[in-house]
This record gives sequence, structure tokens and C-alpha cells, in this order.
Amino acid sequence: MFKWLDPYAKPQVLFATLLWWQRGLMPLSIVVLLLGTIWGLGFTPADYQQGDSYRIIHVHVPAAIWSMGVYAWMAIAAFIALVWQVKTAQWAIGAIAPIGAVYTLIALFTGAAWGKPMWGTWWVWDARLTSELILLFLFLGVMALQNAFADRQTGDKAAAVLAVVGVVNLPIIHYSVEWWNTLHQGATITKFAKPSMDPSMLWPLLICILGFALLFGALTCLRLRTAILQHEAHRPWVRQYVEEQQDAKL
Amino acid sequence: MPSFNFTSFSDFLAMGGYGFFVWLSFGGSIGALLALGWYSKRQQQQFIQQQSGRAAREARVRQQQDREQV
Amino acid sequence: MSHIAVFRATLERELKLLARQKADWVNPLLFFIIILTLFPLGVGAKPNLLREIAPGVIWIAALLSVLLGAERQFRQDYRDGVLEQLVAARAPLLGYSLAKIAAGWIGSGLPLILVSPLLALFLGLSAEALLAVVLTLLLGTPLLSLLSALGAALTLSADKGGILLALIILPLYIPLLIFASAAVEQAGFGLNYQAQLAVLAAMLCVALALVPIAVQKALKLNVG
Amino acid sequence: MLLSARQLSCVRQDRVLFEQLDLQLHASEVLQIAGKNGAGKSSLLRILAGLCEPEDGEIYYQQLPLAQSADDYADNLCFIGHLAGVQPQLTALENLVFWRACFALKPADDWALLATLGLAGLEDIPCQQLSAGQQRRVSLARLWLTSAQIWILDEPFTALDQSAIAALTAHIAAHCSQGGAVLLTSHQPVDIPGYAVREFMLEYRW
Repeated sequence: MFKWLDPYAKPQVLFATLLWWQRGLMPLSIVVLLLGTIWGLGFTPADYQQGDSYRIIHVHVPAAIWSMGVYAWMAIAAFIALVWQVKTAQWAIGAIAPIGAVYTLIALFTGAAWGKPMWGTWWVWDARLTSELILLFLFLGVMALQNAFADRQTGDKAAAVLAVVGVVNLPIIHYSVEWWNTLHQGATITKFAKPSMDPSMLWPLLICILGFALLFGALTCLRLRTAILQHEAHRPWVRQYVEEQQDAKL
Repeated sequence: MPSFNFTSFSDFLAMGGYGFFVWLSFGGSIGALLALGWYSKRQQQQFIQQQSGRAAREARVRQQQDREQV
Repeated sequence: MSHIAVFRATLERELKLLARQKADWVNPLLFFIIILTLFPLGVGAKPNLLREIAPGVIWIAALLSVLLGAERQFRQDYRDGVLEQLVAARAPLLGYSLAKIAAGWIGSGLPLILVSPLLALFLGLSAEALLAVVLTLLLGTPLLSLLSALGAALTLSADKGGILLALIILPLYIPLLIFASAAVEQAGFGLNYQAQLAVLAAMLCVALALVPIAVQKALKLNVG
Repeated sequence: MLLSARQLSCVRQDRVLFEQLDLQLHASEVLQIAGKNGAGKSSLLRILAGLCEPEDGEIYYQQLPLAQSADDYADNLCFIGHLAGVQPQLTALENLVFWRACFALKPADDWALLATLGLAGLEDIPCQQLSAGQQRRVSLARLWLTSAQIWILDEPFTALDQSAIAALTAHIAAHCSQGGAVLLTSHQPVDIPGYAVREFMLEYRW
């Protein structure tokens, strides 16, 4: 199964492919993000209820969506690493986790900045913000566990197990926080879900979501290449690459 | 392309009174993403510096060993 | 070499160790009681206030005391090399880890249940609330032991294991904390709390099925 | 040929301990792995015992790669590493009972065995109160109970006195005569009565 994936398990082949992908994805994601934010900031009508503060949606919603998406991707890499003992998938976890943590941080930060004008306080124990906060703890847990070991291999494998355990717990945490929220506070004043939007507002949001996805791809390529170099430091092709980089700089 | 929603640039900055929050969240997010990208790039460069340092150290050790054999 | 033989041998051994090292189960218990005495001192001893915060306080204290006891669970065997030889002989680790988790529960979870009438005294719990506390502890502490054993197995060869164990496992305790304290709160108002207990039981069953496999995997990777 | 390793390589903290290493272990043979400290002797032993995977290379147990033969290899292996594997709070007898359940050791008269190992009178006190050498003997007691053909011993002679070393070497000789194979590391010269000890030198790579 997945025989066509085999060459990418070899680090050197994967390294070259990732470099190629990164050169394409990085500029593309920047362009798409710029397009989406400028369109969303300047060229869409204000929301009749929230005025212009709703424009924060163009950063908050993609970050919130992709914080879950990144965790899912990390869990897939962890599952592949544990079940098929694919080394490159093990290294991907350490590469992806910080990106997910930053996305979650952005979602929390923009959620608070958006909540201030609406609810008057920076932090509200709203169901979505609370599960976003717990997701941040899960990401930080994976990162902390990965760096806690002297031996890099053990750290990667331990992080893989925690990522898989985390992804099993994610829906449970999400729905129990959702249930907890309705129990203690009743429905929050304004449903925090995406307000029903007419197309003119929807397009920039979709572009921003695509932009965040492309950026995630580009950053993963960059970070995974570093991880490959670190793990294969003793290989001759890495030594040669290091010399090339050194000469390129002189 | 839909028309520009604000009359003037200063109006655009004010963002209907919510300028502080909107620009805070956009600035913060872009700042965080830039920091992540820069940090990852720096991590790679740091590794390359380390490795070339190591290669130089190994060369020195080998020279030392060759000198001893002679 | 079957799982049952290893399970029985390990459980027997662990119970002997628990009997010989009283500190292993007395310390988490004292820790639990001390935390419970801190809250009235910190929050003020007004009876209705205490009764209101009692569910959360009891469960946070229980959660922390099980976590405290968990760190040493596999470390002793790892340091002595027992774990290394079990992995080398490909002995059935499932039996071993299940026995360890069961012994861990007996060491840290069971004493909490036995001491819970004391809580009724401390926090002025009504009879129904106390019954709810006992029931939720009965269902919840095995789940706590399972998850904390997973954390202990994951951070086995990590140098700064203690705090790291708490950092990676506490987020996984949150659903249990929510439903258990809600059940006790409902009981305080005299309402029925079967739903919450059912959810706790469901979580326990899922964890009982999945966590030992993860523990086994974590032990193997830490020894390698 | 019982156990063979082809093109093994091992990396620890970005340092290549050994590369393209080939090794064979035949029945009724004693192989000693020698080398300076840090040369990777223990890592090599742990790889051969199947505790951790090598960076590259493959291990074959009776011409079958470990991926297929791991379970019967483990049944036929007795690994005693640096760590004694003895639980300090338990007595020597209790440790033996636990090992018997986990490693399917032969039932035997433990009291007599511990006496032959010079532990008479120390059988039922917690191992904590025994000296390092005595704890080492308790862990080596498994070699008298195991039916495994391959023994991998990481510095078995450390902390042992002359009488214990003599008992152990005699037991190894008896084991080899029944077709067993022993792979061990040791800093002192090893001489097994009646068997030439083949030495495998592991160079220290900077």
C-alpha cells in the first residue's frame, strides 16, 4: 500500500522535494495572505451589528480552524511514525508542533482582541476560547516532551505517542468544554460562530483560510528540512550540503 | 473588484472606532508568523554553522593524528 | 510467559512493595488532605461558600495527589534494569503495565475513597453530595491512574520528569474534572446525576481499552 | 550460525559509534567484545539484544531477519545488562519468583541455587542490604535457571570476587558444552576453561 510514497521515506530525496515545495509555497502563501487581508480590511462593507471590528475574523477564524487542522496533521504524522516506523514522519512532529502552537496563540490573541469591544473584557470563559486554550496546552505539552530527552530519537517517539493520545482526547475535551459552558453560563450573548455572511464578505475569509494553509505548508517544509539535517548530520550528503551552504555564503 | 469601503486613509486607520483592536490583532498575528518564520530559518543557519565548526574540528584532530603517526 | 502470569506476579510484587514502603501510599493521601485544608484557609470558611466550591476542590486535590504518586511508578524499575530485561525478553508488557496501573490505583486512588467521609466534615458536604463524591471517585480515580501511568511511562527517561508529567497529562484530565465536579454539584442540589456518572464510566472504559497499549509503547521506546 | 549482524551502524548524539559492522556468533562459542570506554560496546550489545534499532544494518537470528524472528529470538535469549535488574526492597527469593513468572525460567530449588552462589543466609533479606557484588550474583542467578541458548552479558564480572568469577566461568563453559553461545564484554581478560575466547575489537571513533 502507498508504494509511491516509499522514495519520500528516504531523507535525502525528501529533503530535495521539500526544498522545491518550499520555494513554491512560501511566496504563494504570502501573496494569498496579503490579498485576503487587504480585501477583507478595505474592500468589504462593515458589519451592520459589529461595525468594522468584525474584520478581525479574517485572522481569527483561519487561525482557529487551522490550529485544529495542524494538530490533525501532526497526529497523522505521529500515527504513520508509530505504525509504519517511518523515521521522517517522526521528525515531522517536532517540525509541525511549534507552527500549531503559534496558530493557536494567534487564534487566542485575536479572539481576545475581538471579544474586548463586544463583551468589554479581554478574556471570557467562552467554550471555543477555552478549548482553544486547552489545545495550546496540548501543543506545548508535545513540544516540551519532545525536547525533554537527551536522545533525540526517544524524544520524537514519545512526542508521537502523546500526539496520538492527544488527538483521541481532542473531541472529548471539545465537547465536554462545550457542555460545561452551557451548564454554567447559558448561551453566550452573541453566538461566536461565523456570522451568516453574504458572499462579498465570504470570499476574503476563504482566501485567508487558504493563505494560512499554504503558509502552514511552507513553514512545515522549512522546519522539516532543518529536522532532516539535524537527524542526518552524520551522513555524507549532509556534510556536503553544509559545505555548499558555507561556500555560498563566502 | 468591490469599491474601497473607506473615504480616506485616516478613516481606514480609524476602522470605525475599532482601529486599535483590529490593528492590534493583525499586527500581532503577522508579527507572530514572521517571528516563527525567522526563528525556523535561524535554527537552520545555526545548525549549518555548528556543523561547519565540527567539520573544522575533525580536520584539526585528523591533522594532529597524522602528525603523531609520522 | 502469558499475560495473566506476568500480571499476577507483578501485582503480587507491587502489593508487597506497597506494604513495605508505606510512604508510597501515605504521602499522596496526606497531600490530598493538606490541600483540602488549604482551601478554607485561602477562600474563607463560610459554610455555604465552601459547600459551593467543594466539588471542584475535592476533584482538583484528588487529581494532583494521584499525579504526585505517579512519577515514581516506573522509575524504580527503569533505574534497576527490570524494565530493560522485560523488554529484551519481549515479556508480555501489557500484563506488567496493567498490574502496575492497578497497584498504582490501590496506592493512590483507593485511599482517597476511603478518606472521603473526612471531606464531608471538612467542607460541610451533605449526605447525597458525599455519596456522589464516593461514586465519582470510584469511577474517576482509575481513569486518573491510567492517564498518570501513561504520563509516567512517557517521561521515564526524561531528566526533568516531574513537572513535565503534569504539563502533558493535566490537559487530558479536564473532561474528567468537568463531569465529576458537575456530578457532585448536581447531587448537592438533590438532583440526579446518573448522566454524569454514565459519561465518567464511558470515559473509563475507553481509557481502559486504549491507554495500556500506549503505556506499553511508551515503555518500549524509553528503554530503547 | 546462531546470530549474525550485517552492516550495523549506530549513532548516539550525532556521533557515529560504529559503521558497517559485521559480526557472527556460532553455537558453543564465547565472543568477547573489547574496546576502550565510549567505543559503543554497550550500545552494540543492546542492539544485538533487540533493545534498540541500529541506524542501518540488519540482525539475523538463524538466518531469519529479526523482523520475523523477534519472538523466538527473545525466547532463546537471556540478556543481563549493566543494571542488575534486582528490586532492592524485595528479597533475593522474591526477585527470583518474579523473574520466573516473567521470563519462564525453569522451576528449581532457589535456596540451593542461592547457596551455590555463595548467598547462603542472605536469601530472605531485602537486596538493598546486600553488597553490589552480592546483588550482581543475585542477578546472575538467572543464568542457572534460564533455558535460553544465547546469553548476552554486559560486563558480568564487574564487582565479583574470585570465587564468583570461577563459578560463573565454569557455568559458561558448561553452557557452551551444551551448544550454548555467550556474547559478553569485559575489561579484565576472560578465560573460559576448555574454550578459546574469540575477541572482537571495537575501535574508538573520535
